[in-house]
Amino acid sequence: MTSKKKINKKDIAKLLSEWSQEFTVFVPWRDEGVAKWAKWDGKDASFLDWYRNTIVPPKAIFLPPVEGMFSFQKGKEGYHIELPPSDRRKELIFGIRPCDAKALAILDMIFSDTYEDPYYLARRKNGVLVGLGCVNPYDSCFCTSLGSSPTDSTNVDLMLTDVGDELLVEVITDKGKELMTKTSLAQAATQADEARARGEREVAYNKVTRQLDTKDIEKKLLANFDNKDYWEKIAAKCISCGICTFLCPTCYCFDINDELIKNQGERFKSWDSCAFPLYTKMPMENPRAEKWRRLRQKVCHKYEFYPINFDVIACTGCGRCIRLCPVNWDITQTLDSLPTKEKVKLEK
Amino acid sequence: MLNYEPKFLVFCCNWCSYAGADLAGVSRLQMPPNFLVIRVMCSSRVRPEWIIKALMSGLDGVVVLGCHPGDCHYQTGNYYARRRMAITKKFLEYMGIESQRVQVSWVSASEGGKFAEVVTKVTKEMKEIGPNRLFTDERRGHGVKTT
Amino acid sequence: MQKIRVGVFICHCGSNIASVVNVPQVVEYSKGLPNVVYAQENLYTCSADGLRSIKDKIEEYNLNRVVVASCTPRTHEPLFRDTCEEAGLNKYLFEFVNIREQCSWVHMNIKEQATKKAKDLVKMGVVKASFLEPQEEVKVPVEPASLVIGGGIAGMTAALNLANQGFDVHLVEKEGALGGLVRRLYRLFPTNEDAEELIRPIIERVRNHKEIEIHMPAIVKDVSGYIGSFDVTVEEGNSERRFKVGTIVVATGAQELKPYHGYYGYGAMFNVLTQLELEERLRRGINHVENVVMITCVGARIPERSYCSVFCCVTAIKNAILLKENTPTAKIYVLYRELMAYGAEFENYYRKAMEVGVRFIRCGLERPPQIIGNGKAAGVKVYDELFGEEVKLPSDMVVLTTPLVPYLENEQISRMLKVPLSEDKFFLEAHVKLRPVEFSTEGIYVCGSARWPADIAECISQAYAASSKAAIPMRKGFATVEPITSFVNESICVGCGNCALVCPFNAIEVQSQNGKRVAKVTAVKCKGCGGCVAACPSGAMQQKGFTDQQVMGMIDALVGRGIFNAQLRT
Amino acid sequence: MKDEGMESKLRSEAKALLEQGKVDYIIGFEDGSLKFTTTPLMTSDKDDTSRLVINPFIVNNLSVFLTEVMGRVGIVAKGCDSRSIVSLVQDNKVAREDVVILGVPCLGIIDLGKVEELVGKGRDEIEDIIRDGDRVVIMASGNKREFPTREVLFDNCLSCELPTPQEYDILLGEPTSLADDRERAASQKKIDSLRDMTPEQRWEFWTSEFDRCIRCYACRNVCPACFCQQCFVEETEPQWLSPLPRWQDNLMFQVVRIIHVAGRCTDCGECERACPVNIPLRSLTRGMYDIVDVLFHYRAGMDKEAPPLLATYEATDAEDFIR
Repeated sequence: MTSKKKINKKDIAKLLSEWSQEFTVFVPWRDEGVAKWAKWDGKDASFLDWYRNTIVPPKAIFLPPVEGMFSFQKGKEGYHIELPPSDRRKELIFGIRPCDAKALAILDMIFSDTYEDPYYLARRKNGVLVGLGCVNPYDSCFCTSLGSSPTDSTNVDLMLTDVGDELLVEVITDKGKELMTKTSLAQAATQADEARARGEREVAYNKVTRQLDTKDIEKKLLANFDNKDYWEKIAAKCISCGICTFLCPTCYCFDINDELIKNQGERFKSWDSCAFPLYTKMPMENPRAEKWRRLRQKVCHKYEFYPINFDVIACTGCGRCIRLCPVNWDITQTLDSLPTKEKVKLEK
Repeated sequence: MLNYEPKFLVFCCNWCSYAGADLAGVSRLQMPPNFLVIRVMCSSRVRPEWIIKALMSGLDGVVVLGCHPGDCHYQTGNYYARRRMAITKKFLEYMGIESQRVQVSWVSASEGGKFAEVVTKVTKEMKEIGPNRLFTDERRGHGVKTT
Repeated sequence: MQKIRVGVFICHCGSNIASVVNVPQVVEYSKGLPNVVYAQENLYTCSADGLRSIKDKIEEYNLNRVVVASCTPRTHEPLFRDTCEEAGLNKYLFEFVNIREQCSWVHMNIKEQATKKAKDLVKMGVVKASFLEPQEEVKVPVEPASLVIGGGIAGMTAALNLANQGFDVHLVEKEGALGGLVRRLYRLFPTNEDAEELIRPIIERVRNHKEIEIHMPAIVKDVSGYIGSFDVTVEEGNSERRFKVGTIVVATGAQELKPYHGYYGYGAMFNVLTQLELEERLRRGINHVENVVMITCVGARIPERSYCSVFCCVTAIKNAILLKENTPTAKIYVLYRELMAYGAEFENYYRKAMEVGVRFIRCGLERPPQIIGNGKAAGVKVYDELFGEEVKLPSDMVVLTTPLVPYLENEQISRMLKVPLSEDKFFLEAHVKLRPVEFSTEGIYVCGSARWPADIAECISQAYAASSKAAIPMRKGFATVEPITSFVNESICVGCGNCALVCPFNAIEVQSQNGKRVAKVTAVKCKGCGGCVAACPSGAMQQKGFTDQQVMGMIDALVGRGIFNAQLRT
Repeated sequence: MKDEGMESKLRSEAKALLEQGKVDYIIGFEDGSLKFTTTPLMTSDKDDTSRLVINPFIVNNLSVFLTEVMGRVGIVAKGCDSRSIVSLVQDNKVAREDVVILGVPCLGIIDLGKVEELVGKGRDEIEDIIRDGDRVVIMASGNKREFPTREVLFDNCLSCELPTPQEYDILLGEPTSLADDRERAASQKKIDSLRDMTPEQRWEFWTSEFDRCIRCYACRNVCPACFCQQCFVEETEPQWLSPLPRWQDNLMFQVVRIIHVAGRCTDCGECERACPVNIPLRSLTRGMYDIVDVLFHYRAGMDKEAPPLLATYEATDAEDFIR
């Protein structure tokens, strides 16, 4: 016997209904062919049949594309500020992939570093992640090169592994444990189930064929930071759109705007991207006016600044930037083609 | 929607249509108060962005008035305006914005009567179609569906 | 940045505005608008008192933007701008709000809504004013030479006036002789002096004037440029002449309407003629004529030509008297609809005609006079409105009094000079009362019957007026171009050149600058249509006084957004 | 799967151009890092020309890069791309003499989205896609299925008016023929269904589509007609639109963008293809394309001597919309 449980796939809708009592449940959803996260509609669990990963990553739930921060009103005595209601609903993300779960762990570092972001952290604190291991990773996936795997359970509260008609359930955190107390649908898993799960994990692991050598990557980047020729060459085909950053599960940059109507206003936070020239535009000049500088920023942020400052690469190998890029700019190719020390030419 | 009181802009070129609007006043032609004139030097100055911004901001429509073809104070301005307005108007219609919301007409300095007529008719039409769909209050604080 | 301080002046215009718009309410409302530090009402803002109040308040409240809500900028803007300037404020920091022509006069019976609208208009004006920037006028030198189009009495008078002041004048006459319509007249009302006596010395003076160059027969083929330096091409016979002038006077006159064949028997009956034809006959000497019927307003004041040609009635009176003098026994009838004999002089002239026995019969448009006869007008049947009965008058001669009508060429000249025509196709001045002999286009003036049917005295006085106006910039030696010109934000210009293509004045050129193509505007050539701004795909082109920011500010103000932005700006 | 003839001609021509110093750069396609993809190749190195490819997956409109590179450029262009180049010449963004157009007579580009839908498999799960004239064979999970080629081509390819470039310096193959009427009708399906809607329905449709927009601006950035250095949407004085991704602003961004590219848009379909959230942008751009065609009989990128659409006029232009 094992302490692990399993749930029949047919019971998933029921399970989600049970959890919906307490949580706002998010599941993968197709909106005009675009896979994204949406509030569960209360019945449909067919995503289990088609879901590989979403186009819009689950970070959108915790760091929404647009978010009201507070409203303000000008009165006789200056400004009156009103914060949004703080009692957030508890959110349950069902089926998050290991790469995206890891990405949230990386975002946690940023939003709880020197400045604690109340908006993001409140949602994270109340949120529960139910992971679902990949059985069919994309050819653009490369999580295994980044210390993870398609079935990595490190960053979720509860981990599910596909074992045919059933999903094997592993409790990872206390939150996950508590979650399991709210359902009676789980049965005890057998040794055979576990063996099958191990097998599936291995198969999935081997399906990730894209490889990236990340050893000393931050040092290589540091050495090439001023290698203008190199960056210009790899940036040549970049069109400076926001796809790879907006849809990256670890990119978190945001812009702040005030909207003013009559004497009232509201402050909004919205996604921003270092791919846009406007991102760094200042009154007199723009330190990243050229696109190679912006692309360098993106790559170095993930593979150089993060390892140096947080000891982790801010990329989880989800492959979205490769899959969705209109010009097939490929970060793994870029990093693979980094010149070694001897060849580095410095920017003048 | 006949008791709906629309508010719309009328862009008038300085030389013909604004003078025409003045003449309507001098002639004491009575018309509904729902329009507000913005004077520009020539109808060719009107950017489609103005129209879109006005509609987005909650105004019910935009009327662009210029000199009759061949009468432009700057010779050819209204010809360019005509092209620009044609594609703007037709495209907004294609998007599903009522054709009445964007209107173009030629009003000369001596056509005070025509100015009054255009403004009166447009007011009536905008009352008929009711408030502008492009502007809704959900705009404020409205996020994307993912969340 | 200096804090923006707007002063708002709301005009009653006597009762023109105040009887409809609740002016005190609008004043109170204005005080609450962003950046407004002062607001007041005036009985007449354009009066000496009103103007003084603007100047005083600029000083007292340290205003740096002024908004006047009153009539139309088309007439009063220069006045208020000058007032600001006199108070030391850059005159382009003034914004005009029209609450009379486009508000009180057109919403007379809906006072509450008119007041609300006036508030909206003032709000828009205040926001626009907040976004205004001080502007410097561009000074352009003015060539001390003038082009006078038309060698009739008005054109010659204007030419002489200018030439006598020492300016070079190019006088262009399309016919082979100077003198215009007057050349064809016999005697002139109300003095009965000989037209020849009047016109001959004038023609002589023009011909002998060393400052006047006559182009005849010739037409103006092309005019380009702007006040101070118009490039003129004149076609004289087979050759073309090109020269530069600083100002242009349009004195192209008008022509007598020739009735179409059969209209009141004209052309179909040999003894039906027009007044001008009669004058020519009188000049040649006329035999005994016993029965004459004159009909006024032939082809005038009818639905298709509704205007009154003003002096034709007096012409008829004059010719009736002349015929009576020629044949004292003659029976002369003038059939009129209304008689235009204004002023004491013409009134006496009319009385004199009655005294010498000219008979006046009032008829109407519903039952117009009918000419009887076949090939010859033997008589005229007319319904006498005063007696209420039809009378039949015998006629040896029927004279049709037709109006002056514009020349067809007016259309071409209007396009060439970019000046407007009225609905009747006469030239349309900037304002009937306030700028009567000037066009809106700087440096171009109009006089005589080109503008409206005018008698000789009027032609002469208008010619003096127009030529005096034209002399002002030429005497000063410079003119100013209103700074509503376009300008380029070179940092975002992509050099596509669409602006240059749409510019009707060749004011824009795309030049290479540090390896990048950018548009350059020659401000003096720019007339401020703003077409290039809308044609610019990248927003690099803007127009002073009509920037996108100013216009958007007005729209934002209307919906209540710009209010805040304008506040933040301070 | 490749067009061997065209490909080898391209490689030798491109190499020669670089060797003879006729161009400083070659812009073409090479194999992408994913199955059935290509990626732009920009190089001044003649050895790189051996990597150039021509196949039914050369999706990008490479003319978008012309405004970025300095010097003379040899560029691989399909019919639609060549029209974009002509349009850029009309707007003085590119000097014709600085460009050597390596024209590709095009048989249409395969829309992988349509292929995925037809076989119910992801792109990376498909083993092979073989085009043979008007049939296409798709191998997936060991199954071989055959479809008419028209079912897998991009909509805009089905209504292509110029498959073979009209403006070129070197033509890499035999000219290809125009789409037949049936194909053209298929390409208009989405647009026709929009036209059949009431204005309310159309508006509903677009508002819901643009609710998905994330404002990544890929549509704008892949578009050769969007050549502005600073887009109006980035202007702050005045701010035309809010940068926040909400449907009104998203939609109006696109509306203004399309008005800006009216008469420049060649219906290359890149905006729709680049969109990561599947907004049917081509239904909008093609709508404008047709409006311009009907009103002014003007088709973008057909005549390099012609002035841009909105920088010219005819006295006899349509007046029917004027009241």
